[in-house]
Amino acid sequence: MTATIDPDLQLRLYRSMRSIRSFEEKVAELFYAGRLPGFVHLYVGQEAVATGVCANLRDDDVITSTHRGHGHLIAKGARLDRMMAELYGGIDGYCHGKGGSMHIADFSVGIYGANGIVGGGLPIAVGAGLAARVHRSDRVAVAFFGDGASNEGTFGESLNLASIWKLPVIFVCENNGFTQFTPTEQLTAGIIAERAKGYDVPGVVVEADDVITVHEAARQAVARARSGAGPTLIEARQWRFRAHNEGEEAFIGGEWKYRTKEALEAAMQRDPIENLRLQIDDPDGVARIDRAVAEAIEAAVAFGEKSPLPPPEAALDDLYA
Amino acid sequence: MTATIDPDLQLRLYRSMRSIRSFEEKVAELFYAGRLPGFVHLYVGQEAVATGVCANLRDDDVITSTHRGHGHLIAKGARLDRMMAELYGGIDGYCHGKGGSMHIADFSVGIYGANGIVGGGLPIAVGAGLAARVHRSDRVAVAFFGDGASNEGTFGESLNLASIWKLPVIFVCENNGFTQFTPTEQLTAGIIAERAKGYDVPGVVVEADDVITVHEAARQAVARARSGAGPTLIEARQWRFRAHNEGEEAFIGGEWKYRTKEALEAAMQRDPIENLRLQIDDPDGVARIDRAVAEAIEAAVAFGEKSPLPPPEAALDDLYA
Amino acid sequence: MAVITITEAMRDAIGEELERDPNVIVYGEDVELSVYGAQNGLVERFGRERIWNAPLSEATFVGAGLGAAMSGVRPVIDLMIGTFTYVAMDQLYNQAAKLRYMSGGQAKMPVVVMCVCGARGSAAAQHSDSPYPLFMSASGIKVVLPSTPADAKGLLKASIRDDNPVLFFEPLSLLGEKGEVPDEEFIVPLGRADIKRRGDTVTIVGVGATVKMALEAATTLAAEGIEAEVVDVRTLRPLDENAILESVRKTGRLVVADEARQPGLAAEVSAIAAERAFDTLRAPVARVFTPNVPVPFSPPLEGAVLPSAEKVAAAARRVVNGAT
Amino acid sequence: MAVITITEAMRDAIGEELERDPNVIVYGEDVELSVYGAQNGLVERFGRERIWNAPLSEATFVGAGLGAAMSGVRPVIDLMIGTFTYVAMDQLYNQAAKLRYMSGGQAKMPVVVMCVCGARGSAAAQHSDSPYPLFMSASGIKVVLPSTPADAKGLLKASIRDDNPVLFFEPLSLLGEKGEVPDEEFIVPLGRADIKRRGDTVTIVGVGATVKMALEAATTLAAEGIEAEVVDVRTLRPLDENAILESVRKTGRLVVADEARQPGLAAEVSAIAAERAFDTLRAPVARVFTPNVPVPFSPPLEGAVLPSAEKVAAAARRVVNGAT
Ligand SMILES: Cc1ncc(C[n+]2csc(CCOP(=O)(O)OP(=O)(O)O)c2C)c(N)n1
Ligand SMILES: Cc1ncc(C[n+]2csc(CCOP(=O)(O)OP(=O)(O)O)c2C)c(N)n1
Ligand SMILES: [Mg+2]
Ligand SMILES: [Mg+2]
Repeated sequence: MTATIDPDLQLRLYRSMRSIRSFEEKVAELFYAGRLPGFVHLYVGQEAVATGVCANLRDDDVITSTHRGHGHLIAKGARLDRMMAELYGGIDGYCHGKGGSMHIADFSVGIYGANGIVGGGLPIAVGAGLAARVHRSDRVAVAFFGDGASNEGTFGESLNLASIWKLPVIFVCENNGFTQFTPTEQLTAGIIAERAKGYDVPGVVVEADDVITVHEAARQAVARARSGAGPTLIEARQWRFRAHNEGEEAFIGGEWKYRTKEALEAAMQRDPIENLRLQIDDPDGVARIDRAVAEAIEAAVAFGEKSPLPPPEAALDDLYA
Repeated sequence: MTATIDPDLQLRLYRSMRSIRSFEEKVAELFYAGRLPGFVHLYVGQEAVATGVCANLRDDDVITSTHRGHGHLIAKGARLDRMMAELYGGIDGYCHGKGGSMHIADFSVGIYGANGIVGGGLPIAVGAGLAARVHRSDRVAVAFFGDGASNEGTFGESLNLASIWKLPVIFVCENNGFTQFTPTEQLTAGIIAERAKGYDVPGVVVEADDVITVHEAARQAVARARSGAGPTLIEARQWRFRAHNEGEEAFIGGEWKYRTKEALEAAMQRDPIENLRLQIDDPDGVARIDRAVAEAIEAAVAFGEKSPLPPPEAALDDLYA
Repeated sequence: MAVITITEAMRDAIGEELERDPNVIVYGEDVELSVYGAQNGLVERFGRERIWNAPLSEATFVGAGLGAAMSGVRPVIDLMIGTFTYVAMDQLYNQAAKLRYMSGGQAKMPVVVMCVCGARGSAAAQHSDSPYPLFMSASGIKVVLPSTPADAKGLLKASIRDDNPVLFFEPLSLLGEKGEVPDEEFIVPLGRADIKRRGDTVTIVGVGATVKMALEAATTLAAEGIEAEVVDVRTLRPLDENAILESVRKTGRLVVADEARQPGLAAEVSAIAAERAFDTLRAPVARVFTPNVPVPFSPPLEGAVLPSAEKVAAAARRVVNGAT
Repeated sequence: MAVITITEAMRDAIGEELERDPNVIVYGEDVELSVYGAQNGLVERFGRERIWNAPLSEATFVGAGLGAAMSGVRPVIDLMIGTFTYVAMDQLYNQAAKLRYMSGGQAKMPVVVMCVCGARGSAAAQHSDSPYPLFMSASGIKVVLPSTPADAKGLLKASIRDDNPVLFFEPLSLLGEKGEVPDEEFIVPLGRADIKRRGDTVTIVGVGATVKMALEAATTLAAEGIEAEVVDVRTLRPLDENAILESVRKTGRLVVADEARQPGLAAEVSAIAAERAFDTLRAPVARVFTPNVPVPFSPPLEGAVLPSAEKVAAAARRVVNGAT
């Protein structure tokens, strides 16, 4: 399959995944150094999903994200420096410090926000799809959500609404093997992708250690949506490599309480970034990207570090338009 | 098929359906005579569903019902007189006048109530199923709900929860062709019964003009549930013969706004009571039931008519146990 | 001026805004036939690309309203009955009310969610609440409840043009009330109370159904020499605290009449007065509200729990004449 | 007496009740590992037939709690975080609170729904609310929020034994606070406030986190000659109005401190005082509460909106010394 892949696309996908991974490794470091307030949920391991999907999107397409949102934002084109400043709670952050990791948004590139409520983003994406229909535009909307979210009521409701109204929505369920601290199969009956059929929506499973596979599935779903044929559900399977939230050990005493080290190590063999790097026939290109990303992360941290915290009176701003 | 049907069962089913139909025809009459406060949603035409299902249940099995609940209650064994008194708002009603048509309950025979919120009863039935598991009892719980409810979030959530916890719950979706004033197919994507598969739950469609068919499908589902094998979804198809709610014309100006007279007349050919009557080889038995039911309805009305309305101060009772 | 009902006034408001702005759309359960009438005839005029019947999935279609609004559409969502807000609660209280603030002011959400509220005609517990108190503490949302046809029209037009989520409650018991509505186009700005009657003995603050009760009570009281000033808050959030305080400071006496269970508008207005008009208060503040039970079905029980003009008048006498 | 945290006290309460009554079961998202700790170690002791990890479907698993409770089980449901009540709102506000009443007293629903509430550590808007005001107007439900380990234990045991739905809030910012807890078995009855400090200059009413602030403020104020009486309401519904009124009538001055947005406990207590203790009130009532914005993320913003001991002390000085 590699033979037919466009090298530019490969590099583009590599850059996106590399940015996400490096950004988050830095976030973890800063979190444990006590530099970041609040909660961070990292996306490490799942980069191929956001990347493969968002590579098919335009700036005027919309995504809704989750508590585990950094990857979706970066893949959709958010700036690392303003993201980082937000994580610091600084006024130069995307939300001027009002949102934090679970609520970062960049409306200028169609990112309607991370969302702290599991299942909360699906209806919002459906609404963006509705707007596209009302405006007779070929914009599409993507809802990213987890396996856990597929058990929330908004999941079935959203599939149904998007299906009967034939809305250009792509539902991307990231089955990362866990719903917080419980293995997915203990909580989630059947096969998530198959739930789509009952709503007359195509459902596909993709193994998300391979970004090209994800990209292709998303390409078809996006094309279908743009053509007016309605929604698609993609179940992308790939374990998360890190904790549910950084610092989860303070809550539950450590990750080996809910998965074994061996199983995790086996899963980490399926690293989408390594997989892609091995397929790319351009070591210089890769090295250039690695350097550029490293520099961008440095710059983002510097930007975040020097962004002032907001003054207390700012707490009352930004409520109403 | 008729040849193998137990004549006693036939008469039992006939009596139940006849009671529901006659009770509700009387309710309609009283409603239009201005004797009944509030809203009534009648079940006329759908009698085979409640009847076929509840004939498989014991008094200690539980059901949850809907805004269109009279049929479920009667089939499960509620008393006509106390039901009627409740519709009048009298103190001898099941709820002492606090509930009315949309909230009648009889806990002594496992009826956890009609419910005014579409989709509201499914979780409650799941909980009754959970209790059966906790108590290691072979009791089962049935959730009755409409096609409209199958688009509410609690539908998917309840199927999932009952499936992973293998709870003895039978989900009975009554697809009566309409969600209030809109044809079902305009609002409901795909086939409702097929939605079960995505939750690893068996889903079956039955044509509910034939009570024997419903009875058999329910028998299997109940047996499965009692044996510990988990839930089943039954989609029972049968148009409702009357208005969404009696008096709907005051709201929307009449039923021909959303369905044609011809289509309704065709649907009414599929009358489950007539169907069964024609199969029963015992005209005396049928006549006896008809008379007994007519007398019971008379008595119920008399009971309701003479039940006093509650005193104002009763409004503050029954809040806490 | 035309004399029309509140329902007709709302229908006119929606129709005018649909005409005026192609981004306005209307959806909800059975809006084509329109259960309570405010969307009556719209599908015939504007077609199914503007008027959509929605499936029963309140959480999702309210949430979709936010997404559509953030994308430049101005959805007017009919939620039919106020108690259905509970099913959509997260999308209202935790999303609509917060997305703009959390995004640092990026989100713009011109969405109206409308529904009837209050009890009438034995609809019983699950259909009879007045849920607006719950939304008074929901931050970035506006909450409206008119009491006259003119206000209904002007406030609904203002709500549709507002760039924030607006929860627009329709007072069920007043839907058929008729009143004069200006012929020319007009707007009633959100956030401003209206003095529906002038008086200087006692202030009666009401909203929706209780405004009418307050006015009836005022007529009775006037015959007894008590001149009540009736303040219709109209918008519960933002609340026009100054108008309320000004009246209370003038009369020195306060009754708050509210069909909702408490804490709600009555508690809030009472607290504001106890904090900021204390020195001018000459008598205890009285509240008239529905006691904390579900609204019962049977007519005598329903009547027992709901506020009425008599109960409002009695409360006013109490604060004017002292406890009896 | 053992000195333990609120979390440990709750864990002991649940453990004891699991021991005592085979009908008690515990479920919720990740209760096996227990995110906030109150269910820690229970699965090891009681096994998976008593302790169940639930899928993310709050509306349904709360509703299932009602169905199980009506069938003789006594579920203790962990909803984890208070804001998740919104997702389950219909089952709480419209079902749990009403089913008994609507059925004319037939339903018996011994179910506890527990969750943390309040803001701490920049969890940001969607995880930081104190949603109890919303449930004060929910009829047939009880609402509890302890402020000490002993109360947490005694109130939680009483909640589990209560035959009504109880919404048990855990004060997030106090979970790690230690305090003495009696060694012998005990219950703290629902519906009774507790005077946490005696004083006669001013009454400070608080709940959960603000009780600690009020006590700290009282210490500061004592040095200034102001003796504050601190009333911990403990149960928001039913509310112990008499205990509050008795204190206010004694001191003649009232501050209500509440981490929630308003209207809520602060508005309700203020309104009760303005209605029933008016003649003894010697100064305006002061409320300390979170202003009506979502709780912001960045630490200085979060600090700006939340109540604090300093804000409570300042309010007390204001009502004692007059406006400044
Ligand atoms: C409605 C709701 N319930 C519970 C939570 C707490 N919570 C946050 S993330 C999470 C697990 C979500 O699992 P999944 O959807 O699989 O996403 P993942 O964390 O695996 O990316 C839970 C339970 C929440 N934020 N919102
Ligand atoms: C959550 C909720 N939304 C809307 C309604 C108003 N309503 C009552 S019955 C009904 C239609 C229900 O359709 P279906 O589930 O098919 O049941 P049917 O009336 O056909 O028996 C609607 C919209 C309600 N009671 N609850
Ligand atoms: Mg997951
Ligand atoms: Mg139907």
